Amino acid sequence: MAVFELGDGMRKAVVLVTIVLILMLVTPAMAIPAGWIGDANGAKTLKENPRAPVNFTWTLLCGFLVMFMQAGFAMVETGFTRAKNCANVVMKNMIDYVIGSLAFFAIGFALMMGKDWHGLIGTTGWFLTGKAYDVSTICLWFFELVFCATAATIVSGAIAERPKFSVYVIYSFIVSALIYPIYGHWMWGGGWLSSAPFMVKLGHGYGALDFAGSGVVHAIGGYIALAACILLGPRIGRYDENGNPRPILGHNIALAVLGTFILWFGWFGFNPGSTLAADQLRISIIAANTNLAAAAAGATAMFITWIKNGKPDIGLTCNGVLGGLVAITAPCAWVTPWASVIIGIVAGFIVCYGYWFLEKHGIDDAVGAVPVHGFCGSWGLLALGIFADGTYGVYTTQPPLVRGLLYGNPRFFICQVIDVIVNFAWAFGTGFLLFWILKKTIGIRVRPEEEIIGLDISEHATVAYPNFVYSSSMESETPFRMK
Amino acid sequence: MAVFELGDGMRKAVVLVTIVLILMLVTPAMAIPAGWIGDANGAKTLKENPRAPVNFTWTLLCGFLVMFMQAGFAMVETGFTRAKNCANVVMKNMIDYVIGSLAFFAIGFALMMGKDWHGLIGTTGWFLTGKAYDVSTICLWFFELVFCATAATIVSGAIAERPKFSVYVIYSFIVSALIYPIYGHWMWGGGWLSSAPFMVKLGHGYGALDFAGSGVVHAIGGYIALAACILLGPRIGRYDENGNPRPILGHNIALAVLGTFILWFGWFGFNPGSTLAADQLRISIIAANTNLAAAAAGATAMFITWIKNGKPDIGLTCNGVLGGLVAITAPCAWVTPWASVIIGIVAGFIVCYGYWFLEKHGIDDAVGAVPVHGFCGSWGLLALGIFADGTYGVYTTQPPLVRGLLYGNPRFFICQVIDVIVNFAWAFGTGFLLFWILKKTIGIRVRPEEEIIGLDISEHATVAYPNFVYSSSMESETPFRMK
Amino acid sequence: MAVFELGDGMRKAVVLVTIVLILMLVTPAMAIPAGWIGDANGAKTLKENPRAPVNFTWTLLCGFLVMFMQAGFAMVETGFTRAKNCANVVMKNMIDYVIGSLAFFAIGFALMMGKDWHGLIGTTGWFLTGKAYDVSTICLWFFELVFCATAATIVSGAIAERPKFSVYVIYSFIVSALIYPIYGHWMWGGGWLSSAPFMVKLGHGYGALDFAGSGVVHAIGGYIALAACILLGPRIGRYDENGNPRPILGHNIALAVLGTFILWFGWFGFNPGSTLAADQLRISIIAANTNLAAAAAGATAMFITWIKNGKPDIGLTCNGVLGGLVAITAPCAWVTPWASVIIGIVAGFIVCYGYWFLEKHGIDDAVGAVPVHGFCGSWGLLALGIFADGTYGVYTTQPPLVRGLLYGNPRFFICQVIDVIVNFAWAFGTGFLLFWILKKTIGIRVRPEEEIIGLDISEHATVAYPNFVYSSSMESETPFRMK
Amino acid sequence: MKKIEAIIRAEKLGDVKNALESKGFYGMTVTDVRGRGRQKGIQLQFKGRTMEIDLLPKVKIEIVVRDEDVEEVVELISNFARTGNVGDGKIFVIPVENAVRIRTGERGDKAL
Amino acid sequence: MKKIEAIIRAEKLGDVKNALESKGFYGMTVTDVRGRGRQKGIQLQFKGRTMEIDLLPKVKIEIVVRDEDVEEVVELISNFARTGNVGDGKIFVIPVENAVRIRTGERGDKAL
Amino acid sequence: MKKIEAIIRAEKLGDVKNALESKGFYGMTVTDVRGRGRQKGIQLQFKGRTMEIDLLPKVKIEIVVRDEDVEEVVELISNFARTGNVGDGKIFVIPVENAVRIRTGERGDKAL
Ligand SMILES: Nc1ncnc2c1ncn2[C@@H]1O[C@H](COP(=O)(O)OP(=O)(O)O)[C@@H](O)[C@H]1O
Ligand SMILES: Nc1ncnc2c1ncn2[C@@H]1O[C@H](COP(=O)(O)OP(=O)(O)O)[C@@H](O)[C@H]1O
Ligand SMILES: Nc1ncnc2c1ncn2[C@@H]1O[C@H](COP(=O)(O)OP(=O)(O)O)[C@@H](O)[C@H]1O
Repeated sequence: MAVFELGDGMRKAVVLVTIVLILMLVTPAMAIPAGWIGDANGAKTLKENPRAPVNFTWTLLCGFLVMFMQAGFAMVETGFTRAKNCANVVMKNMIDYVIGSLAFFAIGFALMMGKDWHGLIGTTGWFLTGKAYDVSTICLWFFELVFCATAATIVSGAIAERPKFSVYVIYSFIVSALIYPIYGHWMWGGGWLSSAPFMVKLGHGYGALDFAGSGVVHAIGGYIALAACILLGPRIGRYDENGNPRPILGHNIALAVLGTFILWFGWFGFNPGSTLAADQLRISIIAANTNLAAAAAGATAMFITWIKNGKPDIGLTCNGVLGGLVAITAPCAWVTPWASVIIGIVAGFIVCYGYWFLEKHGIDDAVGAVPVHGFCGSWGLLALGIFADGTYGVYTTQPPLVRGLLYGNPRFFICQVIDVIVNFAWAFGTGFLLFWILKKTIGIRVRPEEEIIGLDISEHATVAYPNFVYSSSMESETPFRMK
Repeated sequence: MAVFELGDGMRKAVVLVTIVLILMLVTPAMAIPAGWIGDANGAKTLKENPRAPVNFTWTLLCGFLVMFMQAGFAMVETGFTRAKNCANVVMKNMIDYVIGSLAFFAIGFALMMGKDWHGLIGTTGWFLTGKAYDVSTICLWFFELVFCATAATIVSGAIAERPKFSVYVIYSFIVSALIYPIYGHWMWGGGWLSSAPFMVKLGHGYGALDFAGSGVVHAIGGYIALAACILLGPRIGRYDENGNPRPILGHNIALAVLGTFILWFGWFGFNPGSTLAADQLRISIIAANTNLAAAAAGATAMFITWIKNGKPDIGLTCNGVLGGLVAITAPCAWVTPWASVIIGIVAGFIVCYGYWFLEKHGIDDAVGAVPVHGFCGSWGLLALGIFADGTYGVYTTQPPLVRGLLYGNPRFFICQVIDVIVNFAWAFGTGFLLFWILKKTIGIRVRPEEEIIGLDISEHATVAYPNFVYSSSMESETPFRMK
Repeated sequence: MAVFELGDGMRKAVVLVTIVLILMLVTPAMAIPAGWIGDANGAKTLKENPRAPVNFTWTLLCGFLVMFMQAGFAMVETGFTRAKNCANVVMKNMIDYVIGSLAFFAIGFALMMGKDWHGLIGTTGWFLTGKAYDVSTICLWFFELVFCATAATIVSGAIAERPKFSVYVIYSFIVSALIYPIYGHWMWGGGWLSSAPFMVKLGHGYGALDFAGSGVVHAIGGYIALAACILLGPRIGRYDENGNPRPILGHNIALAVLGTFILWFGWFGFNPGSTLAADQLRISIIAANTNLAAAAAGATAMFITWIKNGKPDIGLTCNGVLGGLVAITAPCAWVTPWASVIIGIVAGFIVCYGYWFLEKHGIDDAVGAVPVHGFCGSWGLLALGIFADGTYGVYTTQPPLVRGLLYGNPRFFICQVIDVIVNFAWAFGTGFLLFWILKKTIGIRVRPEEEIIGLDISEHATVAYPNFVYSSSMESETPFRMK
Repeated sequence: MKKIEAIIRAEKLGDVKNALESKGFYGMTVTDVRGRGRQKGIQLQFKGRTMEIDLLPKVKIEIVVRDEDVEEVVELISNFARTGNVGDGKIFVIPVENAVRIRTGERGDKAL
Repeated sequence: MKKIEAIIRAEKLGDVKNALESKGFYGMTVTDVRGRGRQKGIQLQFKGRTMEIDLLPKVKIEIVVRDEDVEEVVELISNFARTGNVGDGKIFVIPVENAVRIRTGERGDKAL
Repeated sequence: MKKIEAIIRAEKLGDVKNALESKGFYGMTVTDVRGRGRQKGIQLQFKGRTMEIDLLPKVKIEIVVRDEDVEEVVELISNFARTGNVGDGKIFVIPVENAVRIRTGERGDKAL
């Protein structure tokens, strides 16, 4: 086995990248004249909308909850992978939020929410300067940022235990600066999917919809993850000589379940918060729908494994819950509670059989992120097209009210089908391209001996649990002499 | 030792139960005509009450915090039990919320908060359909759900490390569908305890009260747990040949303390949120009282163990904090800060001596849930009857203001005594009945060899920490050959 | 090695202290006539300010988030220290909040926020009785309490793995009752630093400022920690025979990263919540600034270690994030997003080089709290004096607007420099005095053999992870005989 | 001198330890090991995929005793570790040439 | 009887185990150990400060076999644990005087 | 060849390792064990109930050396592991019949 030493010649490259990043982030910001700004202290906004305080309170607090989902992802992902990669996994979760925050600040937000250009991209608000230095705009920025970070972090778990850390840093920047924001613009930034006249005509008053991001956030993350998993190949030991899958047990089920609870908790910011306004009282029904779909999917997944293997499986139950949450994310505001239960039940099936399907086809998704976020994300978009019951409008109580297949608007279902296809094509396509280029240039996977010793040691020169794994070695480093 | 194999013949039973459950949950919901519904998008509610947005914001966010307590329970319970049961414990915490959500959606809420029938049960709102498809009703549903789930999950910890998982699934359904909601109706749904004319007359304007559920939530959970512990018997090894108790150390103190903090955090949703309205500014005092009782109880428990054993004990300090939180839950809105300190100090004593008392009498409450939730819950109801100071009314600033023994209304104290007795009788009685029937039919406890190998393996065919406990066995499953 | 036995003769002392504490806490409170109180149910407050519900909602929920930071500190601190001290570390985090709550209730709040006496201390509101029994006052109390507890808990991590637990209990009381509140009064309670005429004149309309407590909370905690670290001396094994520092690896990186995320999450209560009012819409910009500084600092620290050692270090990346959060805490409301990025980048450097500097000078700060909270806290105060851009006033949208060096008010920068000096002098001075007296009297450090066996055993007679470290010893305690 | 190495069920350690202690054999060293023999393995599942673990947790006791005590110690362990089911474990007797008590430097039987 | 103690790479345990099993050597006891030899250590960093760990995780296999099987088992382990790089490990052969199957009380070769 | 098995305090491992290294004894295998001897146990409490743990964490060092090196290694370990308090541990010398270096197949003293 090779010796793992610090200092591997990458230093110069990293120095360069660091300097470029700093310049990129700071210079343009300072260059822009600070004089011409938005409502930076909020006095004007408050005067115009006396309900702004409660709406800000709602949006920001929900945004905080969504931010906290980063911790949930970290715990789920590390809990379901091995101890020798634990530090690497949680570091990736930390760093995609760190890098993503900066990328979305500099570039992403402007592309996503800036002034629309031909329905394709946004074009204003770079570095949150100028008119974007405004309490409402920055409130929106914050809420969109935490969504962007969620999409980014999904990939981390699926590809865990084998990619180079440097590749992950680059990926984090690209996804938060380009891939996510552009698609996000199409759906939420006034872009073509939601707002192009032909889409609006097709849907009878509204184009494709996605209340809180089954597609925008989850399926995007899930399908990038799929592309990355395919290009990376399975972990060593994931398949035996005959190509049969072998389980690689997660190292800390307590943390995995903690993470699942944190995500469930955070999702109450994700879905209800997406009204961006507390005066949309539909928020209570959104919260209830969110909870019911999660519960129904979790129960379904538990019973599926119980029936199949004779004992209820914890891993898939957690994944089931998350799949239910993903599936209800798009339709949460537009469906009834009982429909949410059905949407959840279907998600439970998708999570289990989707995972086994990928596994059988040689795709090693370490934590099951592709079925949970990808497949259930697409199902959420379709479910919205089916079950929307016409009691609520497009983020407002005003008409046009959103109706799906079962409630007399089959053409809206077609909008959603189009969205599902576009969403998959964009995420899988750009994701594949990105990782393919990286693979052909710097390489995306660590060497086998690095993978075997674990990415904690090979990528970070650390161990996550020294007192348990190396126990007395650590102790013995003590030069203490008892008198 | 027996071989633990998957597939134990229960499959057919589980398939059946699953199908029945699905039908139960979905069919009736769809059957109800969707036409005749409540205010499903909230426009009307908003017009009638311009403060609805802030009240919804408050109630929902507090509800989210309460939901997050599930994670706290999971961490406390697994932290204070052994590694070989870790996955089972956290899975139980996950699944009681999953099953409870569905049960409370289908049945529980209607029984608890539906139209009153003779002060005994509610009768409307099944499956959240019809008039219950309404933003205010569903807001209430969500908040009550997370309370119901708290009651349910309390039992999990007390009986940890020995019950069959299938029994726990059934229990979760029954408690969330029947036991909790019916008592809940008596107190909060307009039932007899709070609202029967003779009670209101006795209390001088109000019957028995319980602001946020020392009795409704905690004591109910605690006394069901007591019944279950008695019927299950102690864990193998909990008592020596002479019947003397032996400690069984918890396996992860870091997670136990994390869980305690999560619960404390969530309790700020539990108590202040129970106003269901932010325009009740008393919420600030409720938050302060909650915190002070917890702190006083924690300090008391710490000093008790310090004095008794010479060193401060972490487990009982955590339990002390939780006991203080439980005790202040009923009186939190009606007492002064200094009274909260006293209530907490008493709770600290109850937690320690209650735990030792049960232990001495052969009752093996694995995490100390009975003294914390049961005994301190009853104490909270009494403390309300003693210390209520007449500054705040019944969830309103309007009279009648609530006064206890020390402030000139001894008859209200009698209401509370009645409540304590009824609460115990109902919880212990129904809990005993439920577990007794299950014991006589399917059996409630795993076999001794299953208990010894741990419920993770015997009930879920998994291990929570494979890399630590089975370490190189896992590694060796890798068929990798280095070239 | 010595035998560790329970019951070490301290019992009587502890009994005494306990009784005194109980009397102290309760008697005076009861003595004060309850008749003459504030607006205890909030009816009057609501009438006077119809926006009170949203402001209370905002302040309380943000306060809850800040309270949750206690869990974050516990996880970070235990994650970055050894398993043998894990229970002690988390117990310290629990108990400083427990003791701090009581001390701040009895004494601290009155000193800090009571009626000003010569700009030095506050003098009213003891035990939250009398006029302080008021919804607004107690709302403020709660928010200030969680800040006070944050300051207190910072020290815990820095001095981890060697102080006596009893010393920590005493320290917790003193810091929450005296040290923190008095300085807090100078800045936030109307004391001289912010409000003395000469300071206000110097700053052109405002004295020294500190929006959310880079100085009041973090630097105070950080410099007390510095004093304590110096007096305690380094942990056994931290330096080799030649005085060269040796790393002592943290035992649980997963929990350390979880803790970092919890802190980041809680900081969204800390900074935006410090408006104490949701009608200050600047809260959105505060949230964004908070996030950007953290991200920039985390990225900077990561790149620094990557360049220096060839691999990105997780520990310093987490510390970097926290340093960025500390640095932005004072200026968060008064600077632009791009300035926040710069402030964060500088903080990233401070965290790394500050840590190495201390290490080189023989100061063993176990988790890096001094650079993170102390040095970055001071930097935050200075950064406010530099970058304040004149778009926002002193917790209001009204003038005087706050401007720093770069925006034409160099004299305000001088106010901040004064504050930095006073802050350091007060915290380091009182901290040194406190620990020096304790050292000379009861002793502050455990014996070497206690330190070697770990504080869990020596101070609490427990082990945090018995199933991993003592594994089969625990099992074997089972007197079970299989039939 | 002989070293007696016994691989037993973890849950029997307490009984064995007490039995040895009652006969005056106090010193011992214990290691967590995993073993396989006639006993069948355990099936585990992870995300619905199953696997078999055939190395099961056991405890190894090592006791160095004087030659004349070997038989007694072997008997004690056998009796108290036995359940009669597969997986009860094995005892091995290994020659030891010398022993040293580090604290005092004593050697041979005196060091035990 | 001999005890064969092999210290090997953790990731080779599976191969060795299967190889032994295929030749009928099923019983074994496995321990997680840490070792050092010619193999160099690993550099770690913590908060930017570096250190070297020279005790690396290994796995110890113990198999007690009849005298006539020693050579075969040693060969099997050697072949299947080998990668050809430093750190492959060592095998030691240690005399065993007796063995007992706890379940039945059988002794000697029959106990294996 | 002999195997030297030393059971020592965990905190002494560093010193012992360095001492051995300085005399050219580099190879070794280390195991976390728990032991009891003359040393008294530790009292623990959990939720206010106390118990005694009499198996305390120790470290076992195994070094296989040529016959002529036995005395030197035993001396080194003794000297560097000693504190003079109960619980310092024990050293046992066990005969080894053969050794194999897996990487090269070398046998006997050459394999060490
Ligand atoms: N040949 C062997 N060499 C070393 N250890 C063995 C050997 N055979 C069995 N063991 C150990 O003894 C334990 C019990 O063996 P097993 O055959 O299951 O028990 P029994 O013989 O009582 O049925 C195994 O788990 C293993 O640790
Ligand atoms: N003299 C020895 N005594 C005991 N164990 C040893 C000895 N030498 C080596 N080992 C063990 O063998 C392992 C491999 O040794 P190493 O010298 O690295 O391998 P190789 O000889 O194949 O290059 C070490 O990690 C250690 O556990
Ligand atoms: N007879 C024995 N067989 C095996 N190991 C022993 C024996 N006696 C002692 N030990 C080991 O040596 C360690 C130290 O023994 P102890 O009697 O406490 O030390 P000392 O003899 O230096 O006072 C014990 O913890 C145990 O691991």
